Amino acid sequence: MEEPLRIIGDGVGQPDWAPPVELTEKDLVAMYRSLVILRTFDERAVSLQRQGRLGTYALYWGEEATHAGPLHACNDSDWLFPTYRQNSIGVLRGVKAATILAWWRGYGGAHGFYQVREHRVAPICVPIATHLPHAVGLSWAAKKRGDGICALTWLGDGATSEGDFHEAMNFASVYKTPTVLFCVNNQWAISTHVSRQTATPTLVEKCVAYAMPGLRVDGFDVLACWKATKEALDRARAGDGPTFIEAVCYRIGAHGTADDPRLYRDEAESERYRALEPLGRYRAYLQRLGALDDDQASDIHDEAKALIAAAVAEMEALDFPGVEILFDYVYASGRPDPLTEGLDELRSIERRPEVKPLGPQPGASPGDADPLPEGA
Amino acid sequence: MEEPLRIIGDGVGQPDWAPPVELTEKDLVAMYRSLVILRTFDERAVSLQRQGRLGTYALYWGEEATHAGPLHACNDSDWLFPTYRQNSIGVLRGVKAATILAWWRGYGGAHGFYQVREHRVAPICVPIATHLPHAVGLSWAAKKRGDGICALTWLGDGATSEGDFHEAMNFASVYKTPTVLFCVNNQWAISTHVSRQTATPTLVEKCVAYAMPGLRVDGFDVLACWKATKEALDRARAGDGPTFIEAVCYRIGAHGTADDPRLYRDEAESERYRALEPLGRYRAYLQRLGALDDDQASDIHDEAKALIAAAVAEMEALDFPGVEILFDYVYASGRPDPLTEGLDELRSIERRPEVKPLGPQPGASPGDADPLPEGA
Amino acid sequence: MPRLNMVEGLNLALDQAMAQDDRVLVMGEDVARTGGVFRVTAGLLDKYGEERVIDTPLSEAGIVGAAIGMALYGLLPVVEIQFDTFVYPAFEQIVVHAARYAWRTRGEVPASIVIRIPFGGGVRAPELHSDSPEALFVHVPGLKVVCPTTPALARDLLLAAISHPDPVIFMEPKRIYRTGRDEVPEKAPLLLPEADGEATQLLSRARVARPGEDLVMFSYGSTVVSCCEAAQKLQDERGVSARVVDLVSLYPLDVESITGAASECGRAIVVHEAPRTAGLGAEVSSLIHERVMLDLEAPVGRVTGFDVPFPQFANEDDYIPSIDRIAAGAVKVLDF
Amino acid sequence: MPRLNMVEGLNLALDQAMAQDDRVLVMGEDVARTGGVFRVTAGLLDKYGEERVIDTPLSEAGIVGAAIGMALYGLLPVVEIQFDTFVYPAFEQIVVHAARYAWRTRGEVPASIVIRIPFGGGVRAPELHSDSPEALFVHVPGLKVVCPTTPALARDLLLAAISHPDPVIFMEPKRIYRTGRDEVPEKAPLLLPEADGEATQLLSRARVARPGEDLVMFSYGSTVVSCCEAAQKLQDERGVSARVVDLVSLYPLDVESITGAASECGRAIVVHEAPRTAGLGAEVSSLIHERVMLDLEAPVGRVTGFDVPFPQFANEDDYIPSIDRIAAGAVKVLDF
Ligand SMILES: Cc1ncc(C[n+]2csc(CCOP(=O)(O)OP(=O)(O)O)c2C)c(N)n1
Ligand SMILES: Cc1ncc(C[n+]2csc(CCOP(=O)(O)OP(=O)(O)O)c2C)c(N)n1
Ligand SMILES: [Mg+2]
Ligand SMILES: [Mg+2]
Repeated sequence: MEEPLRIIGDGVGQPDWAPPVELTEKDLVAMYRSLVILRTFDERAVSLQRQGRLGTYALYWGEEATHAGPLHACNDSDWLFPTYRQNSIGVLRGVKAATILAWWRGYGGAHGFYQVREHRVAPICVPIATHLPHAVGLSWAAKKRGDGICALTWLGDGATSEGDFHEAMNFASVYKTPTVLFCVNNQWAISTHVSRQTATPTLVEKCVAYAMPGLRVDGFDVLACWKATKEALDRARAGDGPTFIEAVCYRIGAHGTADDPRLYRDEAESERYRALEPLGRYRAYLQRLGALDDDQASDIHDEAKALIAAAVAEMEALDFPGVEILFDYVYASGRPDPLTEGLDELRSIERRPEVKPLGPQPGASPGDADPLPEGA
Repeated sequence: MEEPLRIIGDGVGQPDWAPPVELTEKDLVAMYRSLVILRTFDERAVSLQRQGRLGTYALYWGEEATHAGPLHACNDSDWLFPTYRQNSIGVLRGVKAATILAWWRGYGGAHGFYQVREHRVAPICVPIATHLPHAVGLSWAAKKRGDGICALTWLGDGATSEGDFHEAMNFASVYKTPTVLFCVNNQWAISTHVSRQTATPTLVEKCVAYAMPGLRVDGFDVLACWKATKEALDRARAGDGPTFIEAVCYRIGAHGTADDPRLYRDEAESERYRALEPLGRYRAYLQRLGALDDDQASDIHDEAKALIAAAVAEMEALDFPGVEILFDYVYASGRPDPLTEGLDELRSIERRPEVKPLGPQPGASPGDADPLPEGA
Repeated sequence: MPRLNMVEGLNLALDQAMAQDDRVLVMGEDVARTGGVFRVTAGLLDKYGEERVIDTPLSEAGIVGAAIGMALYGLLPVVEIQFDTFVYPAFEQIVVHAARYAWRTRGEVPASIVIRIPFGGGVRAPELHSDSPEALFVHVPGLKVVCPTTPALARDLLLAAISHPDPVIFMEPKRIYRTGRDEVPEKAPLLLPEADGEATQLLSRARVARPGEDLVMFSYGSTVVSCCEAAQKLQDERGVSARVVDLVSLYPLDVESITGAASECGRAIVVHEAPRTAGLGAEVSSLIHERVMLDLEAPVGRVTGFDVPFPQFANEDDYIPSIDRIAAGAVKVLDF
Repeated sequence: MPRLNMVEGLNLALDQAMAQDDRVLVMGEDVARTGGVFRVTAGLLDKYGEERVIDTPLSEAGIVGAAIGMALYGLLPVVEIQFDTFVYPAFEQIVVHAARYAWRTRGEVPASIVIRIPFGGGVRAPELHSDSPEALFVHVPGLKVVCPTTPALARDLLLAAISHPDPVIFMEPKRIYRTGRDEVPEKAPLLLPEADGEATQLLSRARVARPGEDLVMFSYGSTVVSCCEAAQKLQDERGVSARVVDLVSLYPLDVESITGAASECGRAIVVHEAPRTAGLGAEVSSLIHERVMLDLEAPVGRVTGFDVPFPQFANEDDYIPSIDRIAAGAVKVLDF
């Protein structure tokens, strides 16, 4: 098995490679900023969840490079198709962080869902692999229109086992759609290790079945993720069709806040991977390059903290959604009678006090008092 | 693209190779007999359909080698999972030809369905690719039991696009189940050419995605089909897991009796393939080998004709199924109340005369008077 | 005015929609080169080309999923499922994604797709080519479900469905694809794309297929024809005047028309080909009892398919509600 | 006798079945090493090993399809779907194959599998973890559908489902997975594998969850608990004696118990969490009106989920029939 593409060394044994020539120093710092925003969001969300202010949350600590790298390789007009794991990717496209936090708080409607066309970010997809055909369809439509717009979609290692993955890959390759399928191989699908998911040693070799080009990169390396995606997008925009990218990393955290990985894996292993996490590694690299000084870095961190703090405040200031939220937007053409009748029925009932968006309490693990599911 | 494995030459340019050493002359003749039975069944079914004595029928003229070759490589205790295209494969396992004809006549129950465990032949599967997980599951169960039993399943080129194909391939390779997936690439899925089905030049390369061994053979060559399947079964029985086989041929006939291929392809091409059809080619080969003389051959043909003629008579003698057939066997545990009530309701109504199992009339093509579908 | 059968009416709708709006495209298994196994899309490839009339791989989830993505980009895909039962591989895409895209995007992006499904028995087809899955879609929030019964209605409804912003499950009763001809005014009733309100109206109204006052039969699809014949039989044999109401819109139901007709007639049956339990008949029956029970002379009856797999075709006439069964069901209600 | 909650009751059933019959195996996403996201299969891997307790790839159609194949070979797989909505990728395998295997093999080989589906809301879960798809399975011929409401019943029903030859959709109301404890007699009520008749009985009978005579509430799953509380409220506030009937078996319905209770009480409502239109409530309501309308003092009412996607969880208590809504629905029927 070939080593995955890597650009950022570890400052010890592994060498650094020069950043891709297309990237200016400003770009490099912008990418750092993205990583910091993502990290800050994630850590804050976990702590909000622990405090019972969000429901179950799917953390992505350690996978930020697989979010920010590909995103920075995109044009602003390209579309993104995230899963629950890339839940806050929209923030880097101008979606309010408060909206995404509100989604995890269990809010719907305009509180918890964002405008997708405005940001070219599809809704967060919960059912595994089922958004992949959408990304293919959208980019196929863009190709038909000759708009030069691509779709970038994420999927997990587990997602490669679903039928929808296969059908999406096949459509993309048959119609040479401008699609990038970015697979974050974090080696776990909840408790199932990738070695029990597939018989192939790598995931990238799956693209042979579709005569689709594939790339394999270090998923802890934001520049490697950037570079592979850029190459894929260039090819897509040139009319040469889709690319599958496997970004090899490790799910350092739990699957979600209700998951207890000690049940199924040796946490010493995840500790070892913790050292490879992309933010610190990229920061050290930028510092070795002389592209980021401490002041700049701390400004970025402060800015991110402020951004997320404001978002939390904004989320907490949101009115608790009224009962109308159940019936709004179900049909774009207006409420059919059964919905109007339902709303009337609901309005005639005295409403119980606001529901606390309870997730499991601090440190809680699934037990008698806690019927909370693990899945995201 | 490598040439598919071929054993039988064309008596002109392409050389003959010796038959596989494991096969005795008796085996070779037995295989001829199978081809003849299949061909006889198929031709008779088409003519019955033309006479309005069967419904729409999915002919397989020219694909007999892909049925008989793999079958002869199996042990009698191995399981077969056919599609509508291999509809009469059960006949070679002792299923009454009358039962299969009755299925096409629209009869259910004991008239039209056979005993699957007795013959180790799964029911004819109509929805594409959906039987593949069954074959994997059955052979996986056999492996768990240590019974040394394998499953052989057929699929078409079109079937490789379905999600169930992918999920079955993945399960088979992850659990190393003793399964042979025999793909008949007849280059057409109704009107869709295989080049619009997949971006890969061959289908066999799909198995790379599952780290599964693959073989590619001439689908008009019964010995090549036999040999590949034998190799696959030997590997499966040795505990080395599944194999995917692509048998390259051509759908010489229409998709089904209601299909008109002139709408979508140049029939001159199919005429060219007609020369390669497996029965005549194998017969010539056996004769070049001196393994079959004319008398033997004509005995075999006579026997097959008699067999099928008897089957037709048997089918036509079947009682037209009573209304009970609707409610029988739906539940193995007996009829729940709604079924009993339904039967009572139906019994209280005077029954209309026997329904003629009409297919399109001789030479009919879909038109105003004929709402018959094309699909099998 | 041309006299068209339903297949031709549908074909005309597609042709008119594609001519009027280049966002409309047609996609499915064998829809381009053959024009579909039922020829509903015949001729479109030649007129509109491969980019808009697409023979897809054999992959229902891929087809519907790709259509959703196209709709997200602003196209208006009309998808063909080859036969009823083959919609199931796409079930997840339909009920989890198509049905929820508007909701999940706070109304910004409904999945504006039309999924055409030739359904039901009566054409002597092999196993799994004769199912009636409509109730499954009716039960799933976020979808519109309609079913035409005449060529003219088929043309108009399909145009409306394409114009309509919400995803529409378009059930086509294949048994009557070619059995009758209508005069279909060439002028399309709706101009894409600004006719949403009108389309919504058209997509939500029942129609009276036969007038009458002693009893009403509610149905949809090919059994509407059988109901009309059963009504004639009741007229001839018992002097009973039976009304037939064609539901047309299966979700939402035209509740006012339904309860109005039930009240006026005082006796009602619901007829459909799908299995009885938890079918649409149960919904129509409950609605009537809930709202106008006091106007009824008898409980609403149901004449439906049975709770069994659609039989092998030799017995399909035993399964599909026959004129005699419908009439018997009506008599039971009349004699209550 | 151990006092168990429903999760433990289910776990005990699996343990007893696996101990008694080595054809039984458990398979699904994350069922082995973690014991499933709800821990229903906890401990089984250690006891029965990897060959019988299987963490599968993320592949619902593959799981159900493979289980069907195993059943064809003679094993008895119990499959877990991780959450309600994730059953849809397997929908085709369930409705086209599991449901029809007996029929298609003239009764020789029913697909003897159990598909366990934790379903419904109330646990503050993200989108698509709270659906109630049971009516879809009820409408499809060839399946049995059951839903336990107490730990003891959960244990007994699951054993019966495993013993039963037909495919069983086993709906587990996750909201009450851990809310109550029952004494569960250690002795299993059924001995595999020769108890078919008994299993069939157990799988087809409703039970009275609370006695009463002025009105009856029919429900299943977690809303049975809410119905009992609503009944108490009606007792306290209006002196009304309301009976609660837990349907338990969703297909087939225990029609005799249902119509009997409706006749005795003269007033009835049906309560469920799934959307209203074409839900089970419609079926129960129609059955009652069809058969015993003359015994009714008022039309049967329905208190159900709405025809909308299950909401984001902050609003789930608005969606799930609350005690107040149930009581209000009952009052409407009482005051008719
Ligand atoms: C169709 C479907 N089945 C099951 C689930 C439950 N589930 C949520 S996340 C998950 C594991 C996903 O693993 P992977 O694809 O590797 O992504 P990761 O969580 O590692 O990002 C599962 C099984 C789901 N969301 N959708
Ligand atoms: C799930 C499903 N979708 C569609 C169909 C309709 N259909 C019947 S045969 C066929 C083409 C199959 O092509 P292929 O797999 O190449 O097999 P072949 O007919 O060539 O043997 C189609 C689309 C079906 N039977 N099942
Ligand atoms: Mg993963
Ligand atoms: Mg083919």
